[in-house]
Amino acid sequence: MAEKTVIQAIKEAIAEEMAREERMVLLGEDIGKRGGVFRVTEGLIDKCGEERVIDTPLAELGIVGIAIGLALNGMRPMAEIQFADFIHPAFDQIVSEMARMRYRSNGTWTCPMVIRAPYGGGIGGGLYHSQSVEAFFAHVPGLKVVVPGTPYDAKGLLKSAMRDEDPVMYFEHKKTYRLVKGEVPEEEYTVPIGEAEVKREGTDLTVITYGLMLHYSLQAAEEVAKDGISVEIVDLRTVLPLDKKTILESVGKTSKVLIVHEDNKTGGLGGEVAAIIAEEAFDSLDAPIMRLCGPDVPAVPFSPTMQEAFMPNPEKIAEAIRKLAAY
Amino acid sequence: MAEKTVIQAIKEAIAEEMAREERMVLLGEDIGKRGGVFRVTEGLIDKCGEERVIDTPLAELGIVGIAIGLALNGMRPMAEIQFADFIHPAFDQIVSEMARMRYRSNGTWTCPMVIRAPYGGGIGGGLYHSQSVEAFFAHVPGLKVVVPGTPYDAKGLLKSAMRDEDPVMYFEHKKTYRLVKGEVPEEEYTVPIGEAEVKREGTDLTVITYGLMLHYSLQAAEEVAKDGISVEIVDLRTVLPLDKKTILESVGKTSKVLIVHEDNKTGGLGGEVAAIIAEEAFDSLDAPIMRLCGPDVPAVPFSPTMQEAFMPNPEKIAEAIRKLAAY
Amino acid sequence: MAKAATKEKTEAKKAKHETLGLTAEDLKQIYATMVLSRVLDERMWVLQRQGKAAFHISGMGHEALQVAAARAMEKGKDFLHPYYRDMAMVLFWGMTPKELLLSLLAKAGEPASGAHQMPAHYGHRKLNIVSGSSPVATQIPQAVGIALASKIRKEDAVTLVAFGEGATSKGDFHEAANFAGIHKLPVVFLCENNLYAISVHQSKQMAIEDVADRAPGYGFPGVVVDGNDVLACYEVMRIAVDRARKGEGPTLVEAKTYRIVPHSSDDDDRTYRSREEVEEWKKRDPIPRFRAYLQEQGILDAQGEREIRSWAAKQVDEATEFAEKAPLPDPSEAFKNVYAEE
Amino acid sequence: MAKAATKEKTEAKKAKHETLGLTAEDLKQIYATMVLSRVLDERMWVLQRQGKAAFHISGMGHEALQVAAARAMEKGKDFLHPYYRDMAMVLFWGMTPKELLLSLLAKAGEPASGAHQMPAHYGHRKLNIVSGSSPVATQIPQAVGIALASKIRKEDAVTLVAFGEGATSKGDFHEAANFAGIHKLPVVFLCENNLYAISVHQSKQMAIEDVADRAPGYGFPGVVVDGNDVLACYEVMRIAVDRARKGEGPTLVEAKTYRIVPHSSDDDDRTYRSREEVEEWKKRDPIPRFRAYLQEQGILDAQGEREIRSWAAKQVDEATEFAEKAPLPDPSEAFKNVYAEE
Ligand SMILES: Cc1ncc(C[n+]2csc(CCOP(=O)(O)OP(=O)(O)O)c2C)c(N)n1
Ligand SMILES: Cc1ncc(C[n+]2csc(CCOP(=O)(O)OP(=O)(O)O)c2C)c(N)n1
Ligand SMILES: [Mg+2]
Ligand SMILES: [Mg+2]
Repeated sequence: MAEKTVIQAIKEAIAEEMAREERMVLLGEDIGKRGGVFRVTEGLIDKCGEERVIDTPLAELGIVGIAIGLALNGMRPMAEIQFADFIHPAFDQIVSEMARMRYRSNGTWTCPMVIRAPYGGGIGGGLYHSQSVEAFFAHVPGLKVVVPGTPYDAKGLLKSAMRDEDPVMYFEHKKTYRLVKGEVPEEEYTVPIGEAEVKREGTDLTVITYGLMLHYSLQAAEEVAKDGISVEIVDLRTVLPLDKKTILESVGKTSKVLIVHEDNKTGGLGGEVAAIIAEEAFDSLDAPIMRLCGPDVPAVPFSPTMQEAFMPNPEKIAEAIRKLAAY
Repeated sequence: MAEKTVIQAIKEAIAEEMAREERMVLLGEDIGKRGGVFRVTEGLIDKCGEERVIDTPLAELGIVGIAIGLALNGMRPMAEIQFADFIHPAFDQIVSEMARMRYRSNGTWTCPMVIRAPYGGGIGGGLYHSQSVEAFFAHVPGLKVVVPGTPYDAKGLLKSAMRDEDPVMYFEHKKTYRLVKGEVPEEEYTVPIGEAEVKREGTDLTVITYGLMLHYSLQAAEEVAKDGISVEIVDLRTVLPLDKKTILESVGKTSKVLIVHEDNKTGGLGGEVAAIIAEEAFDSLDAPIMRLCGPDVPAVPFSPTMQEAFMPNPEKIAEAIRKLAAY
Repeated sequence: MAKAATKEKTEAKKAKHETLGLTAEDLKQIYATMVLSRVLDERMWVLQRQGKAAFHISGMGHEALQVAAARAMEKGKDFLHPYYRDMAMVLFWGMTPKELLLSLLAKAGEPASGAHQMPAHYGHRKLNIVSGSSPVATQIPQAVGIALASKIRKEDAVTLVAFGEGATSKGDFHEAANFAGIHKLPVVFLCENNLYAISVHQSKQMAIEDVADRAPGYGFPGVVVDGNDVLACYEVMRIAVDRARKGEGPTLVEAKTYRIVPHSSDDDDRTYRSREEVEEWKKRDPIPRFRAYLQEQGILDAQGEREIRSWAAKQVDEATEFAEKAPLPDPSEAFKNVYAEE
Repeated sequence: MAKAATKEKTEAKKAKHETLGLTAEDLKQIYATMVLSRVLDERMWVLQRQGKAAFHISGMGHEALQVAAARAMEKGKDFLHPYYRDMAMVLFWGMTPKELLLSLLAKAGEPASGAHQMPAHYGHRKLNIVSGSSPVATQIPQAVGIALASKIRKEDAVTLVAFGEGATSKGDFHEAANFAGIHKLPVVFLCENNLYAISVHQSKQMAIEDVADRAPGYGFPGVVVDGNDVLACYEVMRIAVDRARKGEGPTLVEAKTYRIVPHSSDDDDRTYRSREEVEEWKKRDPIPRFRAYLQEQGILDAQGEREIRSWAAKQVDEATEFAEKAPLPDPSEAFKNVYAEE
């Protein structure tokens, strides 16, 4: 096994699937010669041709609408949205069309396709290149929503997404791209959609998280371990559908929960996770369910001082853990 | 005081504000001669002229974008989206632009405006004329989101929305339009945004709800009262910002909570409400926080049998109340 | 020169339909479908007024262009992505009055959506009729994607997407047309311009006379045709479909027509258009107009007309009976088909 | 006839700028702003390469059309809704190098956004420069709304909205242009066509040569102009602004230009365009080109050029020093201005 970055893992997944599945078509802005603004599709246009790696006009609604059409007519499209912040023009095609195609046609027409988008802050992207958008889509039945945190999961989940019979939203945290390294097997594997994973075992409390915050939480857990606090960390990996079993098992074990995400607190994923626990594991709980999230301001500001103020980080997480442990 | 329907109350609010505030401009599809497909703006084009009651092309993105421009240049626009289901094409203008204008310009440019949209099912509208969309917007800092249930609140909140310095999303349940009647004072009044109201006092448990479900919950409460269960009902009225104080006070009093909404359960408002309670009123709780919501299917189906299966109703709510009371 | 003149003369002697390569049988089939659509549509209004159907949205007045368009395509190979007015179009492609009445009455087995959707949200997997939704114009980029798939696989299928002039105000139309132009995709955009988007007159929808004038901005031809003249529609559609099939790219066909009834069973069109205007357009009803042509050409006599009428009536009667008796879907259907069954 | 000929002759003797009503002083101001913008832009690249600025997006190559457009408008009365390349435009309207460098370095007091936004997201309340965002094309419908407000209040302000050719692929452009056409709004659409949307060449963005060809589809004129010819740009902008101010409706002005640097400091343009192409366009750089005209007209000599250069350098140096010393915003600023303070 080799150590790879998240972005390498994603590149490999796409390249391998493009080779394996000739129905696959990529669409997006600058994904051709430019290889994508993050170079995720570098070289693919030469390998697979202009017909399968399509540089689109600047038009996200169109990109998704056309990808839906490709899927309806037997292809396996993967649309890249250059930044998750720019997915909103396609919201209608995603919510009203892609997510409902199977349901609205009573199972006769389907949309097996993937929409990939880099998301997240902490990279100096400012208000419009930092957004977390997963909560919007985790409220849309018919979609699956994947937010991997490690290179292994990034590759395995992207492969699963591309092979899924239903539409999958795949969000990759820009800050993890080159920051996070990990083992990625040479041989073929997939990671199933809909399964969370305990990334660290612990007994005192559970942190439930995903994406970049997985890594910050792991760091915070190491930190508080010095004070004798044993933290279990559940990496959701898929935020729709949520893996209730893994969540509830961990809560059953530790009796205390901190939910950590970067997205704005109010209306974020943490609400749903907390609600599930408060409904289905109430008797196991020994403390309030706590949330540490991005604050309720419109987005991550550009200036480093304000970005710092926005972003959850290992120190803030460690502090929240200590508070919860002391409850 | 006279008995009025919800739709009458809304009509009055708009007509009165149009007379009071000459900067107000209405935009939307069919709102002119046709008076709106629900007749909410009936007669206004004759009274206020074509320049202030603008029949737009079929283009929701444009409607909201243009309304933002009006607001930026000193007007007080109110955009009507014909059905909440059709608000998604405007998602980007709402989330990226309208909601962030104040923040992104450091308070120098602002968007005092209202977007009204009829929402909700149970009216035979099928997949695309029944949707609840409030949860999407309740996750967007910079917006206020209002979902009135009674004629009194509908009028008072709409007036507040029109006078607010920030953008307000105003969702009116189609089924309440003519079904729900209530006292509406002749004299001028407003209902403040951000305040929930206890619509029924009780001691055994709290139902937190809004919109059409307020009425179904009130009916259910009457029903279970016969079995000696005393239900308190909190009508949120505003879903962003949430009125934590009223929520927590009621939970403090009853120690048991059922959250009821029509919107899909997963990722819906109930998650946020449950999370707030599980975080801030944990010690008062005597039972799991329960949710009764629309199921996790893409939308309300058209056929009456399936619509019935989708919609929460007084019977289903009464059953959930009994279950919670027995916990 | 002399030769050309002779040829022209011969052509001139030919009837319009002959120059288009249509036989008397073809015309009768076209006409019969227009009549069937109208009779079925009238029945649907009745069922709605009787309270048996919750909602009806009608194609009355649009039949000529719809059948002409469907006839210009190749069933079984090409794709249709229609909109809610396209009853005559989908009838011609093989959807049956039974299926459409099941849908009207929200009954089990309705092929478009299993009664999840409102009526007139057409769709039929086996017939290559793509599932439609209510949000206007969303089908247009999808149709472009369908055409792109055909092109990538080097198949010569053509995709026809239909929409009202109101739909052309939306970004979906623009982004789709632009992409189709760039890639010269085998798609035909059919705009059924009936002057109104519900109550909004064309003059408040666009500053131009002809939607077709937008096509040059996307690098492909736009054609205006009298949408109530079935043969004229067939002619331009044929050319558009041929162009598409040969890889020469899209065409925007704008068929000028009128809906002679309110927008839907929920509408009252008296608030926004004069009775005179409606009456004026009723005189241009495509069905009597085509009948007159058929009679003139000796293709249809009174007897033939009676036969078609009674055939249509019988089909619609039988279908009504069938659909009325059919069961509503089981409530549990509401919970299926959210995801692929594992 | 004779009279007309005489008039023509007199006009012919006039220099281009004179026929446009511009004085030598006007030209110098225009030129100075172009130079200032270029010098400031170069400084920004340096600061970015030094690691002092996180990001820079440049207007190099676009200066002529931008200053011409700004000059054609009325400061203090009209509205600008620019996009990220429009540094020369906002400079001409009164934003200062200090303000722009505060923004580049994400410092407190930056007037557009208080450093909430990336640099080049212009905005200035007092100057009627509307706050811009990153999502491409969203400003276009907003500008139309601003113009609508002016029209409703019967004010004769004009709104100028600028965007790249890439932005015209989006529905926002279409829906905005359509509405502006219907209501004949006082808005000028300025498309700065630099052939690329990041790496995507125009040929993959549209099937046509000229974006201006879309204007007829919205019922108003579209004009193509050499965007590197400042006087030509001023001329068409003047006409467009006059039309708008007189209530005759919008114009789409397409200025053909080129960015002679990568898309932004994050880009490497060698992956998608040849060095030859870039060099070719550098020869058409609008600044030397305008300088040649000024010299030819005897408006600018070597001394005058030196003065402008040193004035620009001084401004930029002082502003750099000022901005480098300025403090970063207090972290608590992140939590303000979400809603009106009660
Ligand atoms: C996005 C969206 N907005 C609004 C509506 C409501 N609506 C349904 S049909 C219609 C008018 C459509 O007009 P046009 O496209 O001209 O088609 P026509 O009905 O005239 O055939 C409107 C506004 C909708 N279905 N979708
Ligand atoms: C909606 C949206 N999609 C994608 C992007 C990323 N992006 C930023 S600029 C740009 C290209 C814009 O090209 P054009 O409009 O021609 O302007 P230019 O940069 O060439 O001046 C892209 C794709 C964005 N900012 N917004
Ligand atoms: Mg129409
Ligand atoms: Mg460009």
